[in-house]
Amino acid sequence: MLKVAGLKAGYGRTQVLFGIDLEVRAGEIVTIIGANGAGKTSTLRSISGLTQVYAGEIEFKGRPIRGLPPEEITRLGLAHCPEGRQILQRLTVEENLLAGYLPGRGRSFDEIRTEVYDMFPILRERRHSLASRMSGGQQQMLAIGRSLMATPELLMLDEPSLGLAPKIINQIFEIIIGLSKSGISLIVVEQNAAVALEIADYAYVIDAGRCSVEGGAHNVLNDPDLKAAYLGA
Amino acid sequence: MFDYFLQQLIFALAIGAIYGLIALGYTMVYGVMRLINFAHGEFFMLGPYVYTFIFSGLVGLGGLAPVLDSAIAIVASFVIIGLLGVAIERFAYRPLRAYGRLAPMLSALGMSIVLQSAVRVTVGPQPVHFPAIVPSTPVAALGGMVTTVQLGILAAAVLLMVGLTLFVNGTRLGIWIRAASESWTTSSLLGIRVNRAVSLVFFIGPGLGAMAGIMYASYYGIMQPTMGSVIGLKAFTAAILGGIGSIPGAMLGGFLLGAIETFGTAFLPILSGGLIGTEYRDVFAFAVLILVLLFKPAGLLGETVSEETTVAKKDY
Amino acid sequence: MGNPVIVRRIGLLAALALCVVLLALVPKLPPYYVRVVDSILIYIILAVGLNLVVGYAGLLDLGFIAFYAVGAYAYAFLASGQFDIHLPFIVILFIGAAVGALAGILLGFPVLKLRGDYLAIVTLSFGEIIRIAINNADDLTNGPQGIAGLDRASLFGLPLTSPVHFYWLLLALAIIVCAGVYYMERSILGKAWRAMREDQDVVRGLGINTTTLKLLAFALSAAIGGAGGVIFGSFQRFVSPESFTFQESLLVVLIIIIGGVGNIVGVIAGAVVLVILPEVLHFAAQYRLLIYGIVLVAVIVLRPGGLVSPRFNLGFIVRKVRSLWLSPSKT
Amino acid sequence: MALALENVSKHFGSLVAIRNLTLSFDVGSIYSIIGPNGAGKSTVVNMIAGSYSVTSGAIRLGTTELSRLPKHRIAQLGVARTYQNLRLFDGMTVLENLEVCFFPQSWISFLSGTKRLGKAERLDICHACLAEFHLSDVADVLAGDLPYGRQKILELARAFVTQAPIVLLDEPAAGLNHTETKDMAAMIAGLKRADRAIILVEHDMDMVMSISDRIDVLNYGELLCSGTPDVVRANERVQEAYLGTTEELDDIRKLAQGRRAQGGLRSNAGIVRH
Amino acid sequence: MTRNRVLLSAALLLASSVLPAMADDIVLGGSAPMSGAQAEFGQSQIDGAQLYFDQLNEKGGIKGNKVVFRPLDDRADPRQGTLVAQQFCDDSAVIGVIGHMNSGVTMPALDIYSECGMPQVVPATNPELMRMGFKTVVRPVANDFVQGALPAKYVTEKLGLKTAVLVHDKTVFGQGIAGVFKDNFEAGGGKVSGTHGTNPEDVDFSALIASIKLENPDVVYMGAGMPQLALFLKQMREQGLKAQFIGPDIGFTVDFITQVGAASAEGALMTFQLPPYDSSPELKDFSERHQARFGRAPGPYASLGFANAQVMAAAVEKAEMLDREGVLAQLHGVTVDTLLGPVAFDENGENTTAPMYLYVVKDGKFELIKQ
Repeated sequence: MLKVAGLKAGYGRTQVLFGIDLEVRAGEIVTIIGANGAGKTSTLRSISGLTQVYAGEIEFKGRPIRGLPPEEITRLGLAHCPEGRQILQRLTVEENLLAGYLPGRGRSFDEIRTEVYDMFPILRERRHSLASRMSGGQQQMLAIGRSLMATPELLMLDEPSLGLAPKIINQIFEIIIGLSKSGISLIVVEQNAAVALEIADYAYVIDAGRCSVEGGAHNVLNDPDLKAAYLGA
Repeated sequence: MFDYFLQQLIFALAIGAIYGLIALGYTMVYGVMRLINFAHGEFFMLGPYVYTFIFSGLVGLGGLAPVLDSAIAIVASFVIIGLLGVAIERFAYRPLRAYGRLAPMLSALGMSIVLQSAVRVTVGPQPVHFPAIVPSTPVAALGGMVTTVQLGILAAAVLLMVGLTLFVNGTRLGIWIRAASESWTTSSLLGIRVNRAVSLVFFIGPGLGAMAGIMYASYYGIMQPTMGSVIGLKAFTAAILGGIGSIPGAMLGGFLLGAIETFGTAFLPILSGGLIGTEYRDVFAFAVLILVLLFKPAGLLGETVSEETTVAKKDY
Repeated sequence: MGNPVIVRRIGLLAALALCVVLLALVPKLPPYYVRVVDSILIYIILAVGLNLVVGYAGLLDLGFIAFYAVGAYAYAFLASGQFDIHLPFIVILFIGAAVGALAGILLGFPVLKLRGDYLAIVTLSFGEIIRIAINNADDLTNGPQGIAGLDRASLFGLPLTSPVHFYWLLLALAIIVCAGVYYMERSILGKAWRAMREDQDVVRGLGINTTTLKLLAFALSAAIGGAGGVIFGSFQRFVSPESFTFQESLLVVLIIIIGGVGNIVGVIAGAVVLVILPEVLHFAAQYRLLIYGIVLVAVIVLRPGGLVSPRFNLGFIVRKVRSLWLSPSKT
Repeated sequence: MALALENVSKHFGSLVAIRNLTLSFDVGSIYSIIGPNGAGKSTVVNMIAGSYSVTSGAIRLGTTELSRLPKHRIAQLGVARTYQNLRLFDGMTVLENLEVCFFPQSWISFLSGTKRLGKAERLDICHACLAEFHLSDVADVLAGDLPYGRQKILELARAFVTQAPIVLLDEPAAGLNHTETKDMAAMIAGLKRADRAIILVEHDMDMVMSISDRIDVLNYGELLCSGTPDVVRANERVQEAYLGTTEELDDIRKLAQGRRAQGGLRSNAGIVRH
Repeated sequence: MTRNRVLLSAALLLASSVLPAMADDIVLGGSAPMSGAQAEFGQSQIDGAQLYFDQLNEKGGIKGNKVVFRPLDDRADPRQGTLVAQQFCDDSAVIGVIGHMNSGVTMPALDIYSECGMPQVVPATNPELMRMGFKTVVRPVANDFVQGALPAKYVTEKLGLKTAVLVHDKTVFGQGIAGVFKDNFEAGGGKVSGTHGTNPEDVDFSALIASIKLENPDVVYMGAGMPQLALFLKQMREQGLKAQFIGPDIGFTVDFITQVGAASAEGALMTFQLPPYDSSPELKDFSERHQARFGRAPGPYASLGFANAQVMAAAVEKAEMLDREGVLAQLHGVTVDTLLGPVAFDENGENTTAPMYLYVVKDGKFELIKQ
């Protein structure tokens, strides 16, 4: 589904990624873990066209997408739910969903909206309130729901559990599993590595802009060295 | 005295409606680009000229019913000036996006000079009579006199404002514009073609400006190449007063500025016992603006962004 | 080519000598050209002053010409038959600067809390308020009629009458202002301003009162504007509100942006271009303003960062001179 | 000199970020504040530094109440800080980034020159500081041009150059690799002085555990536990708050397994180290 | 930097090569705002002068020499005005200047012209200008004193109107002329019940008119430019304010009546320096030539520009030497029949017989009021 090879990227003169290789196969949940600032977010931003890519290949569904503007990448079915949720605060819940809806991908707005509301009943309840009035957890749900409006085939979630209470975090992870079951491939970037590894199939560990370790998620979770290094235990 | 007040209120509403329409263009462009579009007043000025050109062209070709000719000319002016706005954004502003905010502002200033001079050298500097689209008949209302033109302006402006509000709040394109105003990055991640949203804004803003220009010319009976400078600045003030970036703010600011000016003229000399004459009207308007900003630093309906949350480090 | 250092030294010396010779030759030009150069110098002084606020402190001031007006009217009040006060030029120069600074602080207070564009419109309003007030205060300022027949200025007994006299005066003042600002830019104050422009929040976190910093920028820049106004008044020997329109404020802002914000060399280049351009375009008659506008847009689209690269600043020139001349071993 | 938070609360609208927090920090030690994301660690730092106002309660430095003072006054009284995301003056040189810290603190001292360091003196201090932080070689380089790791160190240097008695470090190890983190930890440990309190907000447990004299664990804006690294490490509630409870994890695990059962995925691939 | 040098040298080159003239051509300068808000008035004046010089050249110029008219734009900016003045002074080929239109621009320029002995015909009408003691300058057109006095006398004496409200645009011209009207109106026994200032570029006077309506004056005198005069009168009539409207010369154009509308304009009084365009063959001819040359009816100041050019040409014609001194020697003593009628100057350089005519709008046309 997605192949990234030798990705180097950065902001102006400051390079932050020094060669990332990763792959996502159809139906998988891939997690990217690593220290804060190691380059996890930059990896996602490079894939979705937000960060300047210096070198490397990015292929989505067999098609090179490096250099495409973010909106065109999204329109190909690769959605990115950014860090910090980035809800459009001045819009209502439903307007946020409308902003995320892309016509021409075969499904009507009403159809997907109903699905999203079924998945997150709280959003239906508060559909007309301003997004800025929603709590952190609700905003995260809205962010995920909004990404779904683009009918993505691959969804990249950046820190979906950031700043959320454990109970909500668990809900979010359950939703992620649900999304996967419905056929969407996922990349999940998480600081909460322990849980991320529990639900993921495959994991990449990023360290200082490089891919240092990869492997089946369970194996990573159970590796004593990695446990010590990344799981804080 | 109450009749006097009502009479003045009517004047305030008519001029305020025009200010508000122009202010909308400033505020929309500012919303998506954070740009003070100094050229906006010129779209206002171009409106009646383009209208006259098309209208007389239609009449020259034999024409249809005068009402139809007018309607066609109005719509065509909107479209032509909207497209001009899009083209100007494309060539004079877009290349400067990466260069902070002063460079595009300067470019806008230059465009303003270009547009105004271009009209001046093609049709001459003199004011030209602009025949009223609606014949002006006085109507007694509210104890004062309203002309049909004033009523027409008010109706048309309110119609356009309501239309714009519905468009921006209720349609997908409108939502895209609002999304782009809030965050280009997030919008692009949602698959919104931000450049098209920007173009759309540069179509609607100048188009509305042109509509305001036609109303204005029709109201006062003249058009002239310099007519956009002063009123452009005033409308910009109105947009700031309402909170730049906010669409309802621009409308409110427009009506408010109209009211401040009108009532300033009407009541300053009376209330100050002749001490402060009408020539201080603009001082009064600016003083009100400064006062408002002292208490509401982001205008009446603008969002107060606390400095801690402002991510943009370099303002200028 | 022998010793490259020596070659470069000679080149540098020649360049500097050329500058000095060019400056010394200006009085030999026909008076019209001297007047144009005088205009350029006035705008350099104004733009360097405004640059303190726009370029260093990062605040867009669209009402700068108000301080210029304050200075010019200070000269008109204190050196004419208007109130029959006739103070010496040099005294008024300082008074003009002081009154300008005061006006700057007055404007500074209400606007400090405002963000960019709101600040811009408030400064614009301030400029307009000052102009309209001057235009309306007939008893004080003769309103739109202006004040004519201002005293001929003299400096230390030397009369200042011809454009050439003013050339020397303006040149001296321009050099003083540029040198002063250059020194300030390199002082800790200049560094604090730059830091504030980059991140005002962090600057506050370092224990620096940004309110003070901003007020200081406003006051200094307004003082320069006021001094410029005094000279303008004594040069024209006539002041009227139409010299202090919003367009003039914009022109000074344009000079800064066209040249390169925050860069004295850029400001000089901007003043040269924007003062000379309309003069050159006289031949175009009614097309003059049109061509002016087109050139303006073209310049900014082609060189959005300003005509002069930020690297090529006064500091760069000074370093170059130092490294080549004072310590040749280091090249 | 001691910094004390007394019954401090902070509300953002309806959200309670900090609830009745009481903490005190004495000079001479290194403190760490840890806790899950959103627990209020950064809020505490921002309140001490004056970036956020305090909803109720008081923050005192010695006998002075900080919580009502403007930010620059707090800094002048001796609270220096770094930021979670790098906030250097990118367009200024490394040396200038430090020099700015010595800007005269008031009009009076600016004009009279009292309490004002001479330029030479100022530069001496800055150069000494650069040497201490191994930055002398890049003194004239623009801060924005430094590699990430050195920018982090420069920000650290900027917090220490004025010898402030209270230094707040907001995630100094964020984004650093293991070696850099270790160096950073050693550097911070070496900055411990009898007249200085260092307060650290950090996610990196190795660093926190190795250099802290006391660790305060926040959860939901309240103090969950406070004590030496050993005490904190042993505390079950801390483990829970950080790793989540086992039952909840079990639920997710079950769901995940149900999904994986479909097969065809790389779940069982071995570990590859690059 | 190279770019700047190129620009600079190009600038100097171009500036020195503006419109090259032949050796024995007579070069006359002219200056008025040709861009910016006042371009319309400035351009009309320049057009008028150009028209006369063209006419002159068709007939073989002056003493067989072609007249080259060189208009420069002063943007109504005093600083620009001094630059223009200096430019004319520096060019020894220029032996006379018609300029400037604005009193504020003329004021600082007078100094420069007098210093280089430049014969100057000034179109600006502020009375102050000719009292500053400059000997190089004459003014053929009536100053604001004459223009303000005439209608004041007429309405008090002939119409017996008692109360007036003054409106002016706070410019030198508008405020000055309104002041003159006031003095004369009051001297004639009238009472001025209010004076209102506006901004030069205002177009909406409705609020002001409503407040004037409360005072209900017999006369409204407006000292302002165009299109403000027309806009004011139109809005005045729309609000049903019936007072006698009076305006200055600048409104004496066909545009005024079209913009106000014939019905609303009916009865408005306007002063002008010229008899009606159809009153003499010269004027008729002027009007037609203007239409033919520029494709439009004479602008507000075109005829004045024409007359100023006539005066300047007459002085050149009489000059013994075709240089500044020669022209200057003749300037004050020149008597000439212009569009304005006969012109001769007093010791200050003011036209001794500067005529002024009062017109009333009748049936959509200006009609002369014979006194």
